[in-house]
Amino acid sequence: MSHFSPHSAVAANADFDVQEIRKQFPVLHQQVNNRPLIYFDNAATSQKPAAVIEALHHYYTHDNANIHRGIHTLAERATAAFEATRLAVKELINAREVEEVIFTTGTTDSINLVTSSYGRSFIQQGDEVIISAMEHHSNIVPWQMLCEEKGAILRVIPVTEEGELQLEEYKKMLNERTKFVSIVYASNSLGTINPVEEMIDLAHEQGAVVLLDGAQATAHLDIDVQQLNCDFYAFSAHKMFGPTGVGVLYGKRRLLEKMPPYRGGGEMIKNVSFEKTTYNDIPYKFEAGTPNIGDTVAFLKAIEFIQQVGKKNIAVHEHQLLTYAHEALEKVPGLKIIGKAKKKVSVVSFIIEGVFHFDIGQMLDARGIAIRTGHHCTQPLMDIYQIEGTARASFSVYNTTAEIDSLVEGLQRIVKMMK
Amino acid sequence: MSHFSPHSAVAANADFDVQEIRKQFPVLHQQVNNRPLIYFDNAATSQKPAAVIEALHHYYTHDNANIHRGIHTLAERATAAFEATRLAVKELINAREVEEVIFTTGTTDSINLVTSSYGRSFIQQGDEVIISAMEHHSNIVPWQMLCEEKGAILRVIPVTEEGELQLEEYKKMLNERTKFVSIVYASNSLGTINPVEEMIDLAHEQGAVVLLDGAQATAHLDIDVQQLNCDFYAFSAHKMFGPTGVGVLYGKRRLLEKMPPYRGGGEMIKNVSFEKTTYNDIPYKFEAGTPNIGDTVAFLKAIEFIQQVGKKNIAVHEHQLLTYAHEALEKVPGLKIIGKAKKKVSVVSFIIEGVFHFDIGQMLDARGIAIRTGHHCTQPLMDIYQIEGTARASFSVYNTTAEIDSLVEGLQRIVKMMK
Amino acid sequence: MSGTINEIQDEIIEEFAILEGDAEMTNFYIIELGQKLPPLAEKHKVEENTIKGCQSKVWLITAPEGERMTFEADSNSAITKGLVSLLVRIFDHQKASDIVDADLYFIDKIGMNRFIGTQRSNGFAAMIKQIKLLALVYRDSKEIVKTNATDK
Amino acid sequence: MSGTINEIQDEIIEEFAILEGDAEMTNFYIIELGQKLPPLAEKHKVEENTIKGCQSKVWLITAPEGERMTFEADSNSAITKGLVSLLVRIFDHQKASDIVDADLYFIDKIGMNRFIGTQRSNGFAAMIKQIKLLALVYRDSKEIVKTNATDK
Ligand SMILES: Cc1ncc(COP(=O)(O)O)c(C=O)c1O
Ligand SMILES: Cc1ncc(COP(=O)(O)O)c(C=O)c1O
Repeated sequence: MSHFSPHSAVAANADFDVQEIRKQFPVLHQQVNNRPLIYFDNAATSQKPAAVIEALHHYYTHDNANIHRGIHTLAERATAAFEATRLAVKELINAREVEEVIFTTGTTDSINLVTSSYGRSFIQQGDEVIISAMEHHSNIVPWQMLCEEKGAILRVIPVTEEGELQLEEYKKMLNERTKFVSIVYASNSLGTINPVEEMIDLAHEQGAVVLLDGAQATAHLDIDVQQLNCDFYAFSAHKMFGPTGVGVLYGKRRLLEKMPPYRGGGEMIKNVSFEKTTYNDIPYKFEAGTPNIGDTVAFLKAIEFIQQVGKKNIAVHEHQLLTYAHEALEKVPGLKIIGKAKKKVSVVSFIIEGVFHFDIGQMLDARGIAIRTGHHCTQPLMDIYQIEGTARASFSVYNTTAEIDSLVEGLQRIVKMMK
Repeated sequence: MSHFSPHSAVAANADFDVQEIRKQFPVLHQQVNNRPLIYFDNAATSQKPAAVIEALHHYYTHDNANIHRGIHTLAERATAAFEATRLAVKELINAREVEEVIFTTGTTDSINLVTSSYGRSFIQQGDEVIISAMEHHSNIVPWQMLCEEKGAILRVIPVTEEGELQLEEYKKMLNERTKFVSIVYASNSLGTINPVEEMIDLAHEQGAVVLLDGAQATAHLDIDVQQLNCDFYAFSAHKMFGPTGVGVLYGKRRLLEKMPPYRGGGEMIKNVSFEKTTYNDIPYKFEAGTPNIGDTVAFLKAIEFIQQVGKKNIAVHEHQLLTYAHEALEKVPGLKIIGKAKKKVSVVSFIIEGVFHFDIGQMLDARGIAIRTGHHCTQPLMDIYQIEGTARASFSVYNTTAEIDSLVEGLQRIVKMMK
Repeated sequence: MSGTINEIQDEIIEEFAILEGDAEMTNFYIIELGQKLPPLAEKHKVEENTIKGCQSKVWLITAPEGERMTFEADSNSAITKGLVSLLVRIFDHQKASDIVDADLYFIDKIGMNRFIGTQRSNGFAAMIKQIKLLALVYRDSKEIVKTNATDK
Repeated sequence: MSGTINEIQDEIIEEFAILEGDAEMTNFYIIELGQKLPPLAEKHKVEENTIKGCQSKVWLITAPEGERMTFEADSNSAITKGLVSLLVRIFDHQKASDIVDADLYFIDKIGMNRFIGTQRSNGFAAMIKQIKLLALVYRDSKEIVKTNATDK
């Protein structure tokens, strides 16, 4: 279970020191508009610990080489480092086999791999695909493109006013034509943690294949793909303390093996001739061309960072921030929190009556506070709430309640100013 | 013209100091197997100047944020830095407009973008696509996949014994069914610089669209896409002193605008709703999801490095290395150079009678010399020469003739040992 | 009307100088300026009066006044309203030809882009473009009238 | 036959120790070992005698010798030939059951992977696997024979 009771929270938090954590993040120690930076845009991208930055530096000053086919020492080192990250990912998400871990360029790329390769091969006219109304565009548009091409039908699980999926509707939607269910594990706009285990079981009963969009989940929750029993799991390194340009698609071997390749090129082949080209084994079949070696190597340090701090400590600290923020924000006159699911990751979206969301962002930036404003790539969700966008503060392990106080103070000034 | 006569060579080389250049590449200053590293695997990936490595470091310690939709200061800085690289690329290759520069993850990805988006939309059953026998797998397999899907015909320009394209055969192949010509500008296995201007004109006469695979050309030749008049131009940052994980697809606006998107997700949309999704303008239409921000920002320093050294100085120095290597290597008993085109980039492939290519690589590595051995992702070309692979030394601006002497010495020892 | 385009620009530059580049004060000041701008009647807040290319909604209407033009504007964003209020202040009651030729140096002088960011700067540029376009059309239509008058 | 599997391994470890971890000398020594291995007759260099998973071509043939087995091998790569010659040296004329149970500690002891790299190490592992597989099949077939013998 990914949810922590207040009791275990206290226990796990004893050895956790947020100030020590902050020291590991060089970017935090700067002034923005003459005030200390407060970075609350973690759902967009997290900051990187020094170990990750140093790993990049070390890679390019010591080991840089193209991988897999090289015989020389640098190529050996680079290959070993690259594959070490694959192993670490396998362990982080508890995949059964290391070959089930495919490196992509991000969650978006991972989902497109599935729609292009699995989708175009196994989803036919009249088949149904289920997503939800709280999906990120990256888990909407690829399915729209696929369904349009194939004449398949895209069905959308509605959300409640609190920002939870309407499970009864989902159950009604599922039928023997349901071939795929693609669902966000934790919503980037609302923070909602969806009851994915139950949803996966229900989908499997109908023989449907399930992908989880883990972009917002992987840095915050304990992920066990075997326990979840999802068929695919997609996420981005840059949202979990790693560099930009690296993502992962986990897939069950059985599915990956029967899927055609995604992109063609170097690495993904066994033999090329103009008469007959044969493809490589997984995971390489899906990794055409020179991969993002440097960043993948450095990503290992992000995973190690998470493991060192401990998933539990992270979850507890972020849960405290979330609870604190919810309470504090509700005191701001005219402020309304969008997304009040019972289980949430540390994301708070809100609107303030009569204040344009973009203005909130700009005025907070003037106080050194970085939040995100807009539709957060979830326009259909905004349409449901009949709003154009929200202001969103999303917290990470290095944020503090004092920073939340500053946020609230800033918002209070804005509200006063706007009257 | 990309070829330099010996005369201009001397003139341009006056202010060029290879030792000064070497100082900028930290990776070179290390021992491998107790000897100074000699890095001759530049065609696989180049090393990175300190400025690029520092730029990565600076980005992640000061500016890291997700781009384009952010309002806060870090997002502003990251966006500006990211787009500054786009502008620099535009200038480097002399594109007409900055919107014609699309960021991808590498040459392989760029070519797949074209086959997936342009190819799947505009190439039909019975249409013909021309590539050459010296293409990299990345410019073969995507076309094979496309032609198989569409029932189109893939035609292959043969090469001569010297490693040049048989232009007469190319001319005979061109006809009104030719819809696409996709050709490597400079071969990674042979070094051959192909007469692409003439080939492009011939293709255009038949109304065909032309892509140039510039993976091996962009760091070494003066690139002017308007003068070349190619329709697409693909290359990778990592082969031109930039980080791994970044590539470019240049395309003419007219073509890019009529192409459907490649991947679906964030960034590439204008509006998303379950009823109707509209796509963004170029280049964003083709850049779904969070891009590789950090590496793209650092890539700017690689372009600046090239500009500071000067394309002409680079070409002259590398040409000297190439000439020197050709002469020196031919003295090694039993050594045969594969690829003796009149115009070459600084790549020398060779085989030694009775010595397995892989053994050459391993024994040179024991002397700290990094070369690549194998088929270099050009298996069909190896088949033509009826070899399994070659040993390949590829030179960059930081290599020296003294290093080539060491290579030759190493090879001579191997030959002696093997007798 | 309180002066030429450049006189008003200079006024604005002076006013902003007092804020000493403080981001928050500058934002608040821009909002205050917007609050002083009379709101647009609801009937004018329609698609055809919208300026494309802004994050927020901006409506702008214009009316002729001999050689001169009047402007009214509004926005659903307080900051954008402040920004467009600066343009109304500068261009309202000016000659169409002066508007067309105007060089808006105040933007760089007060370092506007630094306070409002790229997206808003693009929006601001779109507003200026729209005003200049309206002025160009108006000026040219006037010139045609003039030319016609001479013809007779 | 010059000893048990472990005695030969210990010999090899001693020989390599003299090379003091010098990469070049080690490579040359491996090649020399290969040069001493008698070449395989051309007729044996066929697909079915090939070991899968190596960069270069490696052919291996085996023959029974009572409870023991003999091995011959060759390669188109001088280094690979040297590597496989080590295995021939260790396993030739050994009992099938000893081959199956053998723990090849010499590989780690001499730091083989460091000299030959991952790709070759994988190839080397493939050779060992193939030899052990052959030995397993042979041992089990012997056991069946034995069992059958007892049955009678
Ligand atoms: C000629 C050529 N084309 C394409 C590629 C593929 O480039 P990348 O692996 O960066 O996608 C290469 C790289 O080896 C190349 O040399
Ligand atoms: C829930 C969710 N899915 C998918 C994505 C897309 O991730 P990326 O942009 O790294 O491809 C995001 C990132 O914003 C997200 O929050």
